[in-house]
Amino acid sequence: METFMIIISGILYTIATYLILNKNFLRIVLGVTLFSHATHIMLISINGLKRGAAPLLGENAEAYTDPIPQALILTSIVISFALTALLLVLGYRTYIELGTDNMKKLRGESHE
Amino acid sequence: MSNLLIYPIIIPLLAAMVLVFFRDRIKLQQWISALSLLATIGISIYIIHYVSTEQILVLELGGWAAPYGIVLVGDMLAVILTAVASFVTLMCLLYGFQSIETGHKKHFIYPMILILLSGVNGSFLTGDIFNLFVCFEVMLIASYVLIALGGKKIQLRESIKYVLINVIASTLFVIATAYLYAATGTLNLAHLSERIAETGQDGLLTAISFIYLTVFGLKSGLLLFFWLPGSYSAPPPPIAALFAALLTKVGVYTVLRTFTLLFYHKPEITHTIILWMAAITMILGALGAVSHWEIKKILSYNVIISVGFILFGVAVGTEQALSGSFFYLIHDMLSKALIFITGGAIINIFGTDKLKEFSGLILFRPLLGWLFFIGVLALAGVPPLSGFVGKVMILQGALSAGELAVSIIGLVTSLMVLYSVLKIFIHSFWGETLMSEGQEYSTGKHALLPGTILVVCIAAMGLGAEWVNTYVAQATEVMVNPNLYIEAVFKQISP
Amino acid sequence: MNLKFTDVYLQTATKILVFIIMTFSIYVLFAGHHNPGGGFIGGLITASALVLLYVAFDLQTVREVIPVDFKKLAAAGVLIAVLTGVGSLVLGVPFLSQTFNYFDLPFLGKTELATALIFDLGVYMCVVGTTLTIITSISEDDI
Amino acid sequence: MLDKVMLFAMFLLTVSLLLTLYRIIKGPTVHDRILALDSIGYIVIGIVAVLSIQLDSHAYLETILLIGILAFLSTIALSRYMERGVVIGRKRND
Amino acid sequence: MDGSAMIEWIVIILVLIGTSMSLLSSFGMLRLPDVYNRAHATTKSATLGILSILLGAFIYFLFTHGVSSIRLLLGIVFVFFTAPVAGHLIIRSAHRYGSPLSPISVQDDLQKLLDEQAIEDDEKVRPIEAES
Amino acid sequence: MSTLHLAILLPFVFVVIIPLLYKYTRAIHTGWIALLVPVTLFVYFIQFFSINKPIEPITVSVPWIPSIGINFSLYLDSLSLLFALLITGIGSLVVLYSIFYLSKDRERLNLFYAYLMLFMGAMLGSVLADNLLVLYSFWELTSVSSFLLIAYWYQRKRSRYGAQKSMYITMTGGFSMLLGFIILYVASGTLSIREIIAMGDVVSSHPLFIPAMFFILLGAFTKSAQFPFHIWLPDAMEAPTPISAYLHSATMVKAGVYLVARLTPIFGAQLEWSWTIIIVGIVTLFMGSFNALKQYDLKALLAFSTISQLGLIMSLLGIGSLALNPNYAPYSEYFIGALVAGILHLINHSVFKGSLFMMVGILDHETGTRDIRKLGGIMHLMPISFTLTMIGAFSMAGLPPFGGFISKEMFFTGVLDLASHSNGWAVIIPIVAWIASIFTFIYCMILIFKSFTGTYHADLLERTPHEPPFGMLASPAILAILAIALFFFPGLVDTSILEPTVKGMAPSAQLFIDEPNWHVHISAWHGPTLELFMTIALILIGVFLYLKIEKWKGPLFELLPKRLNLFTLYDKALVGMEKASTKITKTYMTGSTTHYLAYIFTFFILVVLITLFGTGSFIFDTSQDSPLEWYELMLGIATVIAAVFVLFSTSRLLSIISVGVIGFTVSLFFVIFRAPDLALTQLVVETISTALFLLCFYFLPKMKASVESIKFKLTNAIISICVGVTLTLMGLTAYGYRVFDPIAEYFSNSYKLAGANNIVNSILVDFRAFDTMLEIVVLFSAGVGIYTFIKLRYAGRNE
Amino acid sequence: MTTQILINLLIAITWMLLNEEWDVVSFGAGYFIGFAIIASMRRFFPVPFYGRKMIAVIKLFLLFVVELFKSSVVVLKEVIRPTLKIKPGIFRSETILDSDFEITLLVTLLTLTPGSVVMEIDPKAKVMFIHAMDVDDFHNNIQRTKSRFEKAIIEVMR
Ligand code: NA
Ligand code: NA
Repeated sequence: METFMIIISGILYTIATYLILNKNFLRIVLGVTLFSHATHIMLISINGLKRGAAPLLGENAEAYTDPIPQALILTSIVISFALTALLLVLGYRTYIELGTDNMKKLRGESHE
Repeated sequence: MSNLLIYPIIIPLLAAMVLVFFRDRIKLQQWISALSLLATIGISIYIIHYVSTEQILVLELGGWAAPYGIVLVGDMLAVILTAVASFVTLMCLLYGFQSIETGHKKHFIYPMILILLSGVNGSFLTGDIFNLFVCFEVMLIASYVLIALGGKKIQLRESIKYVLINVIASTLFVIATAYLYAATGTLNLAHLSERIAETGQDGLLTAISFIYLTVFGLKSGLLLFFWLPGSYSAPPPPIAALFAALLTKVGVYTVLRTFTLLFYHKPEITHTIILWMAAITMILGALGAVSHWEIKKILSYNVIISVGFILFGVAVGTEQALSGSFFYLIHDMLSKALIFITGGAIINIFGTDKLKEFSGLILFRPLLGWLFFIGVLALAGVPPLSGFVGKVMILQGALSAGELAVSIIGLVTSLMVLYSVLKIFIHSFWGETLMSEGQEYSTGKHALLPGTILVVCIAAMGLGAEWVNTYVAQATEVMVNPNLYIEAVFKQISP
Repeated sequence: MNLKFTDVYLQTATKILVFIIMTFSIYVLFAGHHNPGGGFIGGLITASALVLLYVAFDLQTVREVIPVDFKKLAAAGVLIAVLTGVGSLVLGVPFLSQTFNYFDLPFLGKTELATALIFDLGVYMCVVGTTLTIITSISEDDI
Repeated sequence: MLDKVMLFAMFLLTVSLLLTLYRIIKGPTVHDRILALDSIGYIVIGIVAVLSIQLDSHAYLETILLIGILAFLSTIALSRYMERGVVIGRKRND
Repeated sequence: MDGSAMIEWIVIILVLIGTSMSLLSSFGMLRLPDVYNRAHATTKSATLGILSILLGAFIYFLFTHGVSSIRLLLGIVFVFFTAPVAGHLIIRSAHRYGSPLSPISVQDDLQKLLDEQAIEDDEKVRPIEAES
Repeated sequence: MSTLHLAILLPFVFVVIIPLLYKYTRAIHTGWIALLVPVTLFVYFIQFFSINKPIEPITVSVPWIPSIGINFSLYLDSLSLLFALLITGIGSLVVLYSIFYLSKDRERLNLFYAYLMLFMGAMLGSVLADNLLVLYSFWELTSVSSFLLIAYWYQRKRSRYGAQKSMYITMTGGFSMLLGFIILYVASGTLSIREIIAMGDVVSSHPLFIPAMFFILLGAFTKSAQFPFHIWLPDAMEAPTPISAYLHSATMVKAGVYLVARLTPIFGAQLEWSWTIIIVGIVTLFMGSFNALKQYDLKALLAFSTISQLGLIMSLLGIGSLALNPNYAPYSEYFIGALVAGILHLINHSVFKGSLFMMVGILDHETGTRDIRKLGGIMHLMPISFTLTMIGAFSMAGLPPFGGFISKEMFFTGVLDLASHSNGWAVIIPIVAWIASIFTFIYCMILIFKSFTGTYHADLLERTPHEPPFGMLASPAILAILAIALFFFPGLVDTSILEPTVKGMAPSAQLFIDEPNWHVHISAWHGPTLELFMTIALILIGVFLYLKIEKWKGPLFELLPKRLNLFTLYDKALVGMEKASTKITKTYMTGSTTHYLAYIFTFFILVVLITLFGTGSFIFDTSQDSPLEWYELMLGIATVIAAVFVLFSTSRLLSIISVGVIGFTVSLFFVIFRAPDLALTQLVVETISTALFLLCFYFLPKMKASVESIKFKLTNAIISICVGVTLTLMGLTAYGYRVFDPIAEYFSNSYKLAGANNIVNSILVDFRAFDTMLEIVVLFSAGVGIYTFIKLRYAGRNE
Repeated sequence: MTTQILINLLIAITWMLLNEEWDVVSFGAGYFIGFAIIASMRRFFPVPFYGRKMIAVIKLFLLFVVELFKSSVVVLKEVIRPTLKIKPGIFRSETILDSDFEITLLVTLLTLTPGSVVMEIDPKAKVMFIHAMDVDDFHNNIQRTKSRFEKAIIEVMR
């Protein structure tokens, strides 16, 4: 399953990158969200899946899956959330002030 | 004793949180933030003293020993940078007391500045790669807020790019850490160093190091600096000064740290790439600096050039060159603060940063003029200011290693630095005085105190370079001998 | 005949549901040490409950019912979390050292009390405060 | 036996999920999609419940209630958005 | 048949009923002509299908692990209460938004009323032009 | 700290004192205070001078940055003493002169004298330093202080222009020189000039030795205004005249000469060194004298003459350095002679050029113009001035009985010797030198006679000229006397200065090995030599050409191509550099995030993929995979389908919902992966994110089907696929790479260690609580940030 | 009535304290005992015994379950049938209930019952609009079901 999941996350990366390279702000932010989803899947997959019970000692299993990736992903999820929220509101404000969400139009007078 | 290390991180943090409760009491906010910074500086200096006379400080957070918990490691490199960062923040803050608008002050600008510093200090001190990511995020999120604060069109336009690019960089950081953990099974820098050394840093690890290089290159402006000029021109001058002095330097520090502590086994691949990245960075930065006629843009490109120069020393990687890079890094933090603060004051005074629209300021702001001029000289590396010593040290290292071509690039770009910054001096301070005192948008006098202090520091650092070098040498010692770091973390006393 | 359709169904149901969700969130907060959960999730669930209120009612009504400055709540959360660490400084142990012990309490029996819970409470407050700051700020914006 | 039935149940639920997903993609109206999304929430609850039985772990039971909460929240947020133009409204003077 | 096997059977039956219900309502989602009719299908899949599965899970954990999962019980209650609210809100919103009834519909008293009655503007705000 | 150190420090002390005292001493001319410095120093340095015997070299050192080899070490020998005397001596005269030249009421004298003291100190430091980097430090300081001096009248555009030009060009040289010095340090391990000299071959065998030599020469040439770097000097004439007199006679421009002289023992044996200097010197000589003819501004004329004279000195030093070359050992005597001539002419030039600048300043002061077309016929109004000017000009023209005559004769000797003892083509050098001397003669005549004789145009002058006050004449008069004295008593300097200097410059010359007791002997009369005939011919032709000048000058300069003008070339180069920089910068700094991200991704893909495959590290190993259930497979496919849907959807709502669906499937995966905490968190976060998307969504415009070009899409597609592939391959490799056990085992004791059954939670709140602490700071900051973004708006919306 | 429930809870907790057992079973036992005590002493309270309401609630619940199954069969038959023969529509219906809570309960039950979803409510005019899957079903069954629910709810609430 690990290999499968790594490939899934690779596909997500591809799609996310394509979205990120878009001109439309919303697509970009969606791409960023997908990018971090892919990262979380990658992080947990390459460190071995289902190698034991959930890391809850009450489960009385012989082995537990590695809790470290889970802890890292948790932190990362929360941070991604904070960043996505900030980015979204920034895009929203930009749209209101500058009237566009097209990154092409946000170039500024390149090289003033 | 080791708890000392936490103070540079939590003093600003606690102060920031307290400030949230005093939103409308600006004077009180200023007092609290200045005092907390003073305390941070004081403690940092004490830590430097301790580390220099005793040993590398290691704090096992939560009492969990490495590699299981997170450790803070205060080697000379980290603790000096902590002190300088706190000091520079104080300078920018002093400058900002008058020049920042009341609206900003009521909208959490001080807490954000303090949080930024907390993240910066955390990044310097942490001994854990994932914690480094988190510290980065603390620093970055504060910078996102600061850069967009005020919501001017240019700010929004630039900050959206800044945030976007950095968010992607942050994700890459997580990816790299994912791979690294999968490959080594640990997150602790010292432990990583040991394990990487055990494998001799094979291909996968080198490839991972390049993901880190991409991330840190982005943060520091090494080659991947495209976001920087726009972003640094957007926020109000005190914030721009803070960014210029601190943010990219954290990126530089991480390159320095990771490529001396973790990925130092294949310099023929990694360091060669860094070398040419540095060279291209210097060239492109210099071209950018020369091509502009706005103070903010010129100064922003100067940030890039110096990053290239510092990392040139890192790429050379010899003890001499590393010392030089570290020396230059400190110099650059101080002088960038100086030039951005004084340059910011010019912008404050004229209300614009377009060089062609003003002149003759020296008639009623002579001190500002001279402070800026000294800043110019410091940037260009004119002796006996600190930039000169750093430059010489890097060049000594580089030429000993036979890197003539990039050394020449380094010097040619310092000329272009001179050209670009001198242009600012000449166009703003010299020429016919078109404006009389009292007509300015702002007096610009708030830059004088921090400017003077910084000039004194820069001069003292150049003239007293030998004294500074005793500390720099201690920092370099750890860089060239990672075992010192590892032993400190794992408490093995070396024979 | 003029009819006026209202949200009576949604709002009455919400009043009941919010209590269920709040209870659940507090449970998740404190159960986090041994079961899935903790400050983050607990905080987010509480935030969801409050968002539910906002959606079902409106900004002003909820603000009258819950007159909390969420920014300060978030700051207080961070302060609490950091201060649990500062406690260790006072005791001379490494920063953020957590400790735990078991007590026999009436009604609850053998109960574990851990400083980590206080830390988690800080996390919880920060999460609630932040999430609602974000959501209310955006909702209050008039273009 | 239990294990196999759970796998079968999982199969049925996944088919339901895909059918509902089709509705999300097909639409045709926004409300159809909201409805399908709501449905997906319930199916996922079912999947988690079946999975818990299969994994013989009660570690995921919190998830069930949580999905319920969130699916509900999303649904009413979306519906309100569609009918009022904003998710969180202001007091109306009536 | 001993106790635990019986419990197992009860669980199996409950789960199978639930999943079948769920599948059937998904078919409903597919087949029924408009959003109003489909709403019938979902509210039912939630109540009958999911409640049945959850009940199965509750019984499973109660008897095989001795865990009376209040969380699961709460979940059942919650789903029970929210499903109708959600269904109600979605089609109310659909109607307010102006989603047409399918042609096979025979009657729309509400629309008749609305046509007769002047409705305040703010009830009719169209946030966006119909999409897709 | 020695007296020598204090001597250098003194001017710097006055840099601070003068502005501080300025307020309180407005009653007297600040120049009088400043005058204390050069006079004191001159008195101090003259004590080392004795006519009969050479000075005992003095070495003193104070550590500065010993860790990188920089010590504040000073070395006083005859060469540095000569320069010290020139700096302080002519410095005294210039300050004296300036007291009368500059009005204390109109000028900001505090700045003027502070800059001047700064410059003087820097100059002294440069010539006394033994440590290369200390020398460099002072060297740069001369550039900086001359920049300030030239731009003294900063309101004037020409002043700023001239100051910048001199700064850029001399700094370019300076940086190049720095590089050379550091190479010397790398090669020798020391920065002490004397120690490097003592090392000999160790240094010269370093592979970068020759490059270092050229780097250093570039420094010397730029400073000494050698072709083609001379172009800064004429524009530097924008400085107040006392400054020009000082900088361009005795000090600044001589620094390059000093450097060449000082480093000759290190590099002199290299032919590259000698010939570079000779050729550059001769070209400079010729070009300078030729261009001087064209000038109407007296100061400009003097500027070109300075260039030309410096070329002459340089070429002599170059010829002289051949004495060190083993191939030329048999002729070393002749080349030593050239060295002597070079040093002697250096002295002469300082004397006559100093006086001439001051005289031009007087003319300017008295008549209000320096344009020779406006001047003329004022000889009888200003007879003393005329006499003093004539002495200076004749000395420069190389006429007896003035010092210039001797050194010019010796110069002819030098070039003739060179021609006869080296390659055949070198014969061209004396010819060029001779022609240049004719030009020199002509411009000297122009200088005197066009301004003092001929018709007097009262209408063109602002005021009626008369002799200046005595104080103003004193300094040029003293120099004029010296110019005569140097003809009659050359012995003043031969034993004391010239001899030890040339011995120091060419210690290994065959001549000194053969004749340890060799002495310099200079006399005004050599008998009827070829040189003398050259001079006579020169005068005859010169007089003839001078008389006919109006006839040939115009047509001659018409002939020359205008485009090759180095001055316009400089301007165009600067403009071109800005334009080219702008163009290059514009090509990639487009302001487009898409572009920037594309660059970043491309870089990332390249370095990572090349490393992964270049080192052959790719691993594909599925042996450790856990089984893949079909429902997991379907879930994965559902995820991908939803993601692909986002890619093609043009509806914002649908895109958002699809991403939400992906978020939920990810949560389900977390359930499958035994990560309940993650599943819970992901679920809520996903929902709230989706809610936020919707909250902000209303205001965003409709998404248009993308109208981008195929090329744009294709590029993006390729980059995206590469990113995906790179990360997948890295993932597979990292997954298949099993060398170390993770540290995870430790945490299964979390109940004992942290009293927690939930390991993930115990990591979050205990083992890695610091992460969590900072993480909530991030969250908090984001919340506050969003609040401020919405609440704090720029007051002037319509910027 | 609230007092009765509180006392009942108190008795349950006391029971647990006495037994030093802290689980659901012990609580259930305690609650049952309390229920019995309160039932036996119901005349001391000024309001009727809350057990009656309990019975009403159970009755309502049973009614709901029965209706749920009856109408489920109807709807599912429609869904499975090869060709759709439904005649849906939105119908006006009036209610006799008036408090918010009562209406909420009614709407919940009606909506949960297959075949009908409540769309709009005007509590003041006591009018609601119901979407039904089949017009005949609405007139034949749903209206009747609604009246039954209304009666059961009034029994519970008042
Ligand atoms: Na992330
Ligand atoms: Na200007």
